[in-house]
Amino acid sequence: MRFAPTEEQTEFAAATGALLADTCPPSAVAAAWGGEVGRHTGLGDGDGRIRAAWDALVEMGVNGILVPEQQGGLAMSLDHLVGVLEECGYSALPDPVADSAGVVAHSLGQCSDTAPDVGAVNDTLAAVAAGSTVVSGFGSSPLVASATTADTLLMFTRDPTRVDPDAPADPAADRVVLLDRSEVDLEPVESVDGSRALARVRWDAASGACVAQGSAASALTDEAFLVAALADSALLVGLGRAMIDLTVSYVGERKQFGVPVGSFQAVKHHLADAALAVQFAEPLVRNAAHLMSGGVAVEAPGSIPTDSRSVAVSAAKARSSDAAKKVTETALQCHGAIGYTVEADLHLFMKRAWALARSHGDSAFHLKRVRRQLLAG
Amino acid sequence: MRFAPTEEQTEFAAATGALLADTCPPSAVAAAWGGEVGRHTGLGDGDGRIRAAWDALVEMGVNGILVPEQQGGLAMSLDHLVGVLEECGYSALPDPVADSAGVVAHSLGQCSDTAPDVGAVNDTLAAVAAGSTVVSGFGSSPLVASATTADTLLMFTRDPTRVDPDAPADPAADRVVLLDRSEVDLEPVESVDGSRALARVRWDAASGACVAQGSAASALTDEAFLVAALADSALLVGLGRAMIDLTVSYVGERKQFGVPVGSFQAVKHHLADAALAVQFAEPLVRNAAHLMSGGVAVEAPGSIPTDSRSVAVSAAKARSSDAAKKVTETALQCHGAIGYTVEADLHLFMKRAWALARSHGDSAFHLKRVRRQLLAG
Amino acid sequence: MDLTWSDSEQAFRQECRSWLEGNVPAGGLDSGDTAEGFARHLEWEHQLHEARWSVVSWPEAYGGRDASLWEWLIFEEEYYAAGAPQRITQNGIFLLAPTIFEFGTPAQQDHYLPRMSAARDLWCQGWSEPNAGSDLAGISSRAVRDDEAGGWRLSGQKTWTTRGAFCTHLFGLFRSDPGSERHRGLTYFLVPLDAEGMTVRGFGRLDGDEGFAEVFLDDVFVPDDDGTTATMERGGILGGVDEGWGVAMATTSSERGLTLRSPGRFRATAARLVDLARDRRGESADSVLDAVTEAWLDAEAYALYTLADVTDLSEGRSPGARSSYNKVFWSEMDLRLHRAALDLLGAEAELDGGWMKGYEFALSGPIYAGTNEIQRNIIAERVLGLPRK
Amino acid sequence: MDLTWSDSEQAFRQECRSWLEGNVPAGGLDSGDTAEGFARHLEWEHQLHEARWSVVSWPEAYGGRDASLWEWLIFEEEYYAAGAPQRITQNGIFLLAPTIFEFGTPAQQDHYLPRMSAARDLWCQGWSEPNAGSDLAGISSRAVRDDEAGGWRLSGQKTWTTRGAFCTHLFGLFRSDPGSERHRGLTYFLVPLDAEGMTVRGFGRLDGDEGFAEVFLDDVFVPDDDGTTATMERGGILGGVDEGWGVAMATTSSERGLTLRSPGRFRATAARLVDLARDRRGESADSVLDAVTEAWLDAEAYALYTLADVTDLSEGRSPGARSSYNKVFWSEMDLRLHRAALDLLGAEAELDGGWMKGYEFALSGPIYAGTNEIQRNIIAERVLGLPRK
Repeated sequence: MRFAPTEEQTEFAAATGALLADTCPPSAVAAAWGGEVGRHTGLGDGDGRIRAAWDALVEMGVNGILVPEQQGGLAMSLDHLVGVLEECGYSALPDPVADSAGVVAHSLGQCSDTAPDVGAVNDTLAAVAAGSTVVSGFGSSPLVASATTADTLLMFTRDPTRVDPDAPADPAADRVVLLDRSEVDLEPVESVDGSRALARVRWDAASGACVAQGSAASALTDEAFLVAALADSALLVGLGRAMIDLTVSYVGERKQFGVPVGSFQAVKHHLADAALAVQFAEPLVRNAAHLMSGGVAVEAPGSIPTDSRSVAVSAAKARSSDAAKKVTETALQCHGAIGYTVEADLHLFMKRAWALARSHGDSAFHLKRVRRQLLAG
Repeated sequence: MRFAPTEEQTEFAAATGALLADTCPPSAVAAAWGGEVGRHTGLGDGDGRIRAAWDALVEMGVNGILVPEQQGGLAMSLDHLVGVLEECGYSALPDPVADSAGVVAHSLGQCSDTAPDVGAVNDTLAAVAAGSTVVSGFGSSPLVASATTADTLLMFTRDPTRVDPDAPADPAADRVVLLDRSEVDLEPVESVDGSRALARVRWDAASGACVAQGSAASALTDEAFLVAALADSALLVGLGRAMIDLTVSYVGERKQFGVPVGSFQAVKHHLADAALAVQFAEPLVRNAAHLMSGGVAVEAPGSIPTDSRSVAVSAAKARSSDAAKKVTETALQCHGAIGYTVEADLHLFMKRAWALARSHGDSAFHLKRVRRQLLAG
Repeated sequence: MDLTWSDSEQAFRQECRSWLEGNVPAGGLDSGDTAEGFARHLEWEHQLHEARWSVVSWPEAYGGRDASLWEWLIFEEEYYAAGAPQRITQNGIFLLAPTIFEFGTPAQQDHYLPRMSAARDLWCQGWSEPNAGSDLAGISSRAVRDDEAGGWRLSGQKTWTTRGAFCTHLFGLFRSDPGSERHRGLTYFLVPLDAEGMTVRGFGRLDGDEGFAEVFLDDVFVPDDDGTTATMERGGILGGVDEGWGVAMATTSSERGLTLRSPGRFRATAARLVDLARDRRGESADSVLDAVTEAWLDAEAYALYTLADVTDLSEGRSPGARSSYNKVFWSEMDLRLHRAALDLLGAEAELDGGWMKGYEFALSGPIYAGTNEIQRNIIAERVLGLPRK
Repeated sequence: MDLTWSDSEQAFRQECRSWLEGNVPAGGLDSGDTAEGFARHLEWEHQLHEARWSVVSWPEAYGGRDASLWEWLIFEEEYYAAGAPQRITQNGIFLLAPTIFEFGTPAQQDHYLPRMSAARDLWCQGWSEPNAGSDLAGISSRAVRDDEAGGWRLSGQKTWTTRGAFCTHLFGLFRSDPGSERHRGLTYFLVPLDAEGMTVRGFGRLDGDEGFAEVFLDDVFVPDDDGTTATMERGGILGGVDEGWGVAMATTSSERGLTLRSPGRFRATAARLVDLARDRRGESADSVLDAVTEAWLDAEAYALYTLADVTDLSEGRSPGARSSYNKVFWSEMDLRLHRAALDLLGAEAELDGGWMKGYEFALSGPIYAGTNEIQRNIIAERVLGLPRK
């Protein structure tokens, strides 16, 4: 029994964190919105990318963590990736690492032998490891972040958040394809987070290179959705930690009534509660990553029989989303008026958290998934 | 437009409060549990009655507030009664005023002309005003407080909390009867609140004096249930206020770390939140009472069309139950260890609140009723 | 209890509703916190004024209708239900005007109030400073007496001045007694933003609008009041010199100020929320629909609570302690309403639409006008009677 | 990550499970906080001891099995899952024993520990006093030096002493330096409850059980330690004179003390809650079923969090700051678990059954062992680094 990352995983994540501290300071995140750095007077016209950070991560091998060795990757596991994603969240990196190195690499890796178009799958895997940007979307016209700068899109016909679990869709109708950016119709839309570079993607399910169809596509969709929700969860934990640290630092300095704001018990308890929420969300994320990496769930007496991977991911996404949302409000309240401006860095983190907390199923959606399994028997 | 009790109502309630301060101090409530006053080492063997308080209330006319003048009552409204019931809650009076003077008087008053057994109805109304104890129960074997000392029971065959609103029961099957205590089967059961003198009542729907049957019984059951939930709500508001006052008084005196416990910001904010919950529950109770007294709902633009009486009562019960439950935990936490004993008076109020918060539908039940109406259209 | 409206109140409501139906701009206006949006809002304010709806509760002489508190509530209900634009004149009307009514000289009242109701003068507040936010008494901007010139010279920095970039005038507290501390020695000044020595720098609010401004004052001259219009146009003092704190506090707790926030806005939001929930019922989790119901109940409870407050006020009783609860409740209710809406929207919530903007705006509620932490202290200490120390 | 159990751990679990299956009293025992219940619990403790399950993580010499922390976790899981009785020896084993292991002399360890594991000595804690609850340093019970008799004389009053009415011994802090204040000048004493001058008065806990006691000490003599059994039977001192605060604190934060509360109890409660929810699904509102799910998630999260803690401890890393979070979380989780159950029960919740008793018990969690308000201060100040003043 060992519930902790390996030393190698810890070191890799720490190295990523150090790299991002250099290449992705808040000013760079602000720049990714477009406009004058640190002054946002409207929504961004930036492309949501910090090239220096992306290039450094590619060089470090982050993008190939899940890519098989044959395609130039590190052939590591999601266990490994979540630690890195927490660091990406901590620095509010806007680049689509979770998508490219996570959802896409994992999904394509699952069908590098079985896909109708094996060539496209393996070429794309190799491209991901080498730094190509591939993003993913679920449904016929999903919102996709960073789509406008992506080289390729991995598209799933079915959006699992839109399906009534009492009347599941027909698996035979599912299809997963790879499309060049030029093959889809992109409509940029404004997100509250200007660095998301969000677009609505309209696409033709009959086009592109086929990755899977029918029941294989159905299974792959479910799997990819779990990875997407898990990756969001890891980012949210990192964002939560960052906002707590930013706030602790601010309230330790800011004085009112002759004392630091952080010395008031109300502020202390707000922050303690925020920290509690993040603390107890993180083990759920780590556990979900372990199970999604093929690990076996902890055996304990009286465990409720559930599809442990699905429940573990939903637990992680529900709690990390709730924790991050709670932290945004706590952080803002403890900052006071300065937090309510774009002069403080806090907004860059809050807005990302608001978006990710509701992407790939919000806490209510995932809670319902857990409840359905838990109380079914 | 006037959202306030009349001067007469305010004075009547204040007089009731003064009377109860004399006749129903915490020591008397403790005595109603049975055993040595102020020392409860197990569940009570008392009968849940404070005779001096009851007699004084009867003399004041409280029990006849809703009884028509012909039967010796004051022919006043539920508007009038809720202020009195808040006072009963405030002093944790265990006697069944809400039942006798509320549910029973209101229900019988509704069918004093139409009941199959008009004689029994009018005799019972007169008896209620004169101080007879009549309690009510919903369903075939309900839990009824103070049943063991009641003269008469008003029993409804249908328990509205047990009916699936998607498949309502057959109204023709409903029946409402009056039974002497000797006509029912009483099984005393232990409540967390020893002064509840709780019993499970088993009874034969074919026996007793018929108050209503068929669709009239169905309508009467719905009406009586609303009054019961409303009466509980008023008691809960009073209990909430009492627990806040008890706690404010205690934390103002109790010192730790050289200062009163009540000077800590965390304690202040706990109590402010508790007070907020009660403050904003009370207007819902007053509004529901007004509507149940035949008053017209406030007209406002964009109001959602709902059965305003039913929604108003459910809103009152949901919020007063939640508020009272919240106050119990806040009061206990602010008291600290002494609150966790039966040496402090607090437990008398907490336990009553726990029982009433879940009688005649808890907050989840009533929230669902509101939601059903609100989101139906 | 009598929850019906009188015939004259019904007639007032009808008049109000008809006018709004005929005049509220279809599709609403863009935010009043951008330069373009502000200009359109200003037109709207002029339109309101011309029809005498800008300040219904004020005397007719100042552009009002002498409306009762009940009528004011009705106006607010109808205004928000009609989806009419946010009021860019709000800070003047709610925060400054009650003070002018109470402390202004007749000449000041005659000068400032009609210009305010007509939206000719647009007032922003100058309470906060970089080091005086929650701790308002920490003000360090100063007013130095200039006997020679016959007036005061103001210097310092005000910040988080809502719509400061677009307004024409500022009201706020300045330290007029240089040796004073905390609440003492402050004076309540009125001053035009185009005065010499005044610099306004707009900056971005959370939602990206240029709603806030920093105002830098460098030796801005405010002449002594001689009762002439020419002098009042250059600013003035409300109440006595060094008595600013009392002047400001007397009306921040005014019933028409921030504590009695009309329920109309929240009920209108709740009604829109319920509409959204009905649309999205099939695809929403139970917990979200429950949250919608709870938020709607909040709005109902708040509306009823307000009726009780207004009953007290109308009958000459002070709601006193009750009103301390208002600000905490409405500001947190506003968050609950918007959170529920965002949860209904799910993945679409991040789109920069009305609900997200509304949520961002709602987030300021628990902070401004005395943080909710301070409000809870007040409830605990002044209402419940817990010991200060 | 490796969330599998080793073969030897599996074997340990199997042995444990088999024994419990064969021995746990069917239908459970009545509360250990009544005189009758306590007697039956005592029998159970003796039974546990004989089978060497009473203190699995202790050395074999003292009645344990030298079990690892992982095995201890397994034991706790199996124990609670089997519905085995509450441990009336808990205060001794969790609060006192770690201190004896760390500060006791070899003679004290040899004397007290075997008697504790065998449930021959039953220890209650004497920390709280009427005016020293949350503020433990406010202790005023005193220990006066009696050089002539060669020992100390204890006087004062301890209260909220769990099961004090039934235990045999008390451990606690006494002010040995009469001029001292706050944390200084306190000494950690062990003393039998049948000593002369000792009066125990039981009083009712919230749930009506006589679980609490007040202990009055009037010149109770504790002889100086001469290493003999006869002396130790009359009590003693742990650690140095006047050093009691450090001694007590060193082990209140012990990993086997209150901060690392084993997840087994909560997971067992969660499993029972889920069973109840399945039974009552049809008649329960969605919001209650959501609350059940959230509470179950809490128990999962807490179990995983604990695995991370134990991994750190097993690998020689201190979980340090992490452990500060535990007590707040488990105590409030326990409330959420029980609230959800009561809401499932609806009108039947008031019946004085297991869930209501459990709820009442859970209510003490956020109060004892340092209120959750104090715990949150600790998290904020010591973990997050917020300023004390």
